Amino acid sequence: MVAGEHAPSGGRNWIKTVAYAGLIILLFLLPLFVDSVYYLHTFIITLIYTIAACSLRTILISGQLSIAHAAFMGLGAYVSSIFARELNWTPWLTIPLGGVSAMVVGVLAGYPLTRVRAIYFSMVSLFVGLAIVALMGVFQKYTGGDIGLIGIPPLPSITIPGLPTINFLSSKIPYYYFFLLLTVFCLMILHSLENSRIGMSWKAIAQSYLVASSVGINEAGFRVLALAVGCFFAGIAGAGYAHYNMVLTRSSFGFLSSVNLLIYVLVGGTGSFFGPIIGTTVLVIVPEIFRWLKTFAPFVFGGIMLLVVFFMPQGIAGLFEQVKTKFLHFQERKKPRDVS
Amino acid sequence: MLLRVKDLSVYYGKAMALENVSLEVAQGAVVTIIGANGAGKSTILKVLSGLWPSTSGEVYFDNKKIEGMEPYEIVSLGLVHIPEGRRLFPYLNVLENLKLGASLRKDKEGIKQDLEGVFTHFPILRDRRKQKAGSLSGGEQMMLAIARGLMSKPRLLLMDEPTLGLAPVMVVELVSVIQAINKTGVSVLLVEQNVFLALQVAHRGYVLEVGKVILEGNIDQFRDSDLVKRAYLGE
Amino acid sequence: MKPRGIFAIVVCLFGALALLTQPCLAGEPKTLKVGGLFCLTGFGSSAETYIAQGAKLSEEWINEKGGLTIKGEKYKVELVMEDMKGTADGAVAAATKLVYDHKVKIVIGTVVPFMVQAAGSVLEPAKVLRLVLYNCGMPSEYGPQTPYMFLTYDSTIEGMRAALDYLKEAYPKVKNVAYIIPDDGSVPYLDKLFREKATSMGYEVATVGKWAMTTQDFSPIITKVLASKPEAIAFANGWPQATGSMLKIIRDMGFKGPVFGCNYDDAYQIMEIAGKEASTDFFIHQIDLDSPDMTPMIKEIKKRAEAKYGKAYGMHIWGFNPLYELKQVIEAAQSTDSTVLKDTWGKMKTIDTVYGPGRMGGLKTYGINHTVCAPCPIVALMAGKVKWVKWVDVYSP
Amino acid sequence: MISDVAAQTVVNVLMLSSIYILVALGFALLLTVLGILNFAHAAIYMVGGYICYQLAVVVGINQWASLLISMIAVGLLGLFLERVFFRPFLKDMNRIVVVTLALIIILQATINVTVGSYIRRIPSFVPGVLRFSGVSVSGDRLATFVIGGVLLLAVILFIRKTKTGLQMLAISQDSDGAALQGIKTHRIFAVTTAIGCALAAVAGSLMGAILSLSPFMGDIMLVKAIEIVILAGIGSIGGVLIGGLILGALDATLPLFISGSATDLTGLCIIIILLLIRPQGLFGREV
Repeated sequence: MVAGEHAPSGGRNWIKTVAYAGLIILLFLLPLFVDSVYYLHTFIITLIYTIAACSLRTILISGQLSIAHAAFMGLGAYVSSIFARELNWTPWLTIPLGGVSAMVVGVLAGYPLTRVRAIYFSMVSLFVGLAIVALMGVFQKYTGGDIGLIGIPPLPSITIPGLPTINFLSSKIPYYYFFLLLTVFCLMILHSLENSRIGMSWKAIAQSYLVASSVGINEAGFRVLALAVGCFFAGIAGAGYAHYNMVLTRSSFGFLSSVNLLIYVLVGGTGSFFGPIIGTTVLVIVPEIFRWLKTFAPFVFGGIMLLVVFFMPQGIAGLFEQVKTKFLHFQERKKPRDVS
Repeated sequence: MLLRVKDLSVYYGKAMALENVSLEVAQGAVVTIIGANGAGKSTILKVLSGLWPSTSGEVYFDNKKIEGMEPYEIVSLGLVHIPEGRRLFPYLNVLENLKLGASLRKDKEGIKQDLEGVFTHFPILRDRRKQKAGSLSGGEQMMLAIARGLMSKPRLLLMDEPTLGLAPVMVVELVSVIQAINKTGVSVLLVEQNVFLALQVAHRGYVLEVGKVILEGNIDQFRDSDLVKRAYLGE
Repeated sequence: MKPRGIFAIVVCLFGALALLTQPCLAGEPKTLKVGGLFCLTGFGSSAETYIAQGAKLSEEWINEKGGLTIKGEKYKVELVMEDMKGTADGAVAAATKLVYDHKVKIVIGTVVPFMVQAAGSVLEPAKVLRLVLYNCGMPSEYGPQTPYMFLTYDSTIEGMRAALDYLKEAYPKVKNVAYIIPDDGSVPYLDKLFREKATSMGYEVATVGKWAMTTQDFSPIITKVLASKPEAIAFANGWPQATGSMLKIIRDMGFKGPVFGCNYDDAYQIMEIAGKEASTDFFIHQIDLDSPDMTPMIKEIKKRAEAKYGKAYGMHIWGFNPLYELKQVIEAAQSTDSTVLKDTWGKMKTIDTVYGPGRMGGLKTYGINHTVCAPCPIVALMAGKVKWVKWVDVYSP
Repeated sequence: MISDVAAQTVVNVLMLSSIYILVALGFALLLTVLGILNFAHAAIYMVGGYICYQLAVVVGINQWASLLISMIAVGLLGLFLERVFFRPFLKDMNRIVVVTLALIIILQATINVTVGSYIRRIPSFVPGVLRFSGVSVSGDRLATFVIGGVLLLAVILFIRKTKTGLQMLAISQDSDGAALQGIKTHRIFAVTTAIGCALAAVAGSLMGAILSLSPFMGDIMLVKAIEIVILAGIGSIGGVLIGGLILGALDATLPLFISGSATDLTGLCIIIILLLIRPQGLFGREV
């Protein structure tokens, strides 16, 4: 439940910077190697869920295991598409609006939710998520109910003087870059938040809310703040998804979807900022590779989960830490049993 | 020797909790481990009772290697641990708590007798036997915790900070309780921050500091030790 | 932070993917790839697994008959199926895979209405000919904005019309009908059409019972519907779990009148779920594989299904039908281009279906004449037995 | 007329509540004693239903006997699950969440691949319908009502009156403290999981007769079970009765007044409000 603490960064900062830059450049060059629209689609979905999973982890590091995150994603998606569809607002405006509305609902739900902690928080959040999805069913006139909402406008084309017009309908490559930029942007904010004073307060609350309160951290305020930030980015991810997918169904945001996001985070590892990124990448892309297994395909997904649980106690991201510890401190092969 | 601990080390991940701790408890003795908060006193007891694994070292109880055994196996040998904070079952009544102390025993008659014995020892528990353990006062809870430990027919009783949260008048009573228990032939390993109590009841002592034994000896030596005086008696 | 290891893995992963995503080799020149979109796992898989089997049978049937002849050249049909995993996301992914990875221009499938829309969002812009098996009658699902979508067989609206026609004939005394419908967003459209048709036939609509998609126990909704004292009850849509459970509860609560299901559903499955006791005076849009009144094609499919899968189901026939129709369209158009096929099919007046001769219609009902209206079979559950009733001719203008 | 509807609704509430209680009972037991949210409960429930179906319909042995065998078989499965999948991770909530979710996926896929996704139903355990003055109850529902009540009572008595039960309670309150009393915690965990899974199997078999069987039948029931257990309060087995009655009452009466999706929303809002007033649930011990 408690997200791990940050290991102090050593003097290898330049390596880190180079590696970050390299990775991002690689991701930018990816469409040159991939000419399958289908794989590009998979990458785009991965990027969208990466934003959602990372924002879920932001809530998680404040000690709140939310099982409503997909619902907030859906909220952003529906708000953005309804405004774009019914009022003809431009998606450039409705996507942030989707994020803001998810944030507002997150805050509204968050204040009463600060009354409950740990597993009770998870459970009430589960019901909040279900209620949001039920709400989408009630306003069928705007959301299309279970059948779904279509006719969501795509992102409008961008004209930059001197360059050819970027038309989002022409291929998936503009979308890929849009989501890559969006992901990098969102993750940078989330990352700096986590390493700021606010992030430290979140982690302190997660460790012990009593201790945190005793040193003057406003527990309720920070918890709501974590929810607000997490829901905002979930809303952004959802809204982006809506304008990419151009069709929405409320069943995409239900209990099982929220649980899926949670799986991405937990399998990736909650201890590291990279956990959800790795988890989402592995759990979205690997099952797609094994699509040909048809009815046997779920075994791949379940298998990865079990593999991680049995061999990587801290998630996939924790594996690196584990390996490092093994090499550096091989004298302590016997780890103490975990006792809370 | 009833209990022999040899070169016990415990690590949590990279952090050291105990390093090469050796100690002994003789049959019938009251031995105390004193040390500041976080010195690793509780860790020793947790390793002894099987709650925590050790990183290295050996533990012999009655010449049997108990390291790596399950907690219930250790209890069945007669090594009983009364944990820090008592760890009663707050939503069960006193009688049920006591019965749970005898979980491993099959002799119904013996249990009945011991229950009577415990009640004569601690008459207050008889009056409260239908009351939830969580609703007892601190002193009563301590009584119950000790009584529950006695129900397991211990040969060695490990007591972790029994004075924690007790009124001073109860601390005095605790001394006589421990002495009375010891008189019935039960050895006691007492972990304490309250050095006054420890010095009053123990025959032998160890001083633990940051995971290492820095002093050991008979309790008389302790009373005279400058180190103990300075560090724990504030003289 | 432990960046190096992570980066190494991510880089390797993306590298491996880049290799994997090299374009697939084009298939043999004389193969026509047809995509199949079905839920093989997750929601909807209970029916669609068998529909997919039926589609597979039709592929084999066409190839056995020598494939398709286009401008003197023989083509074999290859059915590439992708699993939609019971979610809208899965439907989009599967459709993308079919269109851009397998490069198909024709797709059979999607049955559950929300997947029709989700898959359509990929297939329509790519100008992929879509042979859909079912829809709810929502304008957003199917209409002028979906020019590449063809409804290959009678759907809810046709089933509803057939049911009411048959009700008039078999139970002339019935004056009012209650209507039970899943609250999935299609209510306003179906409700309007149902009321129009029912009132035009002189019926009174007693109540409309809407049930939430998460309903486990239908007793409350049935209690409510029965309180309005209807003489007959119709189910708009639903899947066997819901229809069977509702039928059982209706009979348990002592309702004796006729009950209708408007959607194409497996009567045997419904009987299994409702139980033999409750399975009486129930009518549904379905074929009876054992009846001698079946078309020769259905009898043939039954034989093939039994040979291949051990047992034949109504869903097999349903899944067989789209390719059967497609064969005629391709041979009429003498082309495999989806736009040519669409135009040719749009101009056809009649088309043969496995259920008998079909007519193209739907312009007035849906706004597009891409609906194949074929005879609508009605099967009854009577005293715990599946009983063949008759073919009802329906036509959606 | 209205009184008929009211009477029938009272019966509906009782029957639906007993269904919910039966499903939630094993879930509550595992949550109380092992302290884990066993998300796989509903998948185990589904497996129990399928085993009963295979025995009763495909093999063709007596239905009640198949129910019993299914109970035992799933109980044994529970022992296996506890040993392999739960025990190593009991103290780590993150990993137990992932394990139980992985189990759902694997169990569903296994049934989908082996038995197939064709919807089935176990024939009625108690055929026939009981009618009295405008109110009707099917035999199966009545049986569920009785069995659910008896099992709830049996579980409560077992916990309150037996030594094992007392030890379960002790573990649920302080598992380390219990271990120090010489309680064989792992054995109690194993017994609890076996009982919990056996209860799931009974529920699955009866639901297989009342509703239907499909590999995904547990998805909604899981949410219902969570709702009940949280309403009741973590650590309370007796509270399942009240939680089940509340949820049953909501689900069986709301559709009379509100139709369609709004039913879900209203029910959820009521539950959320109840939980915000009493976060620990109606009979829970702590927040």
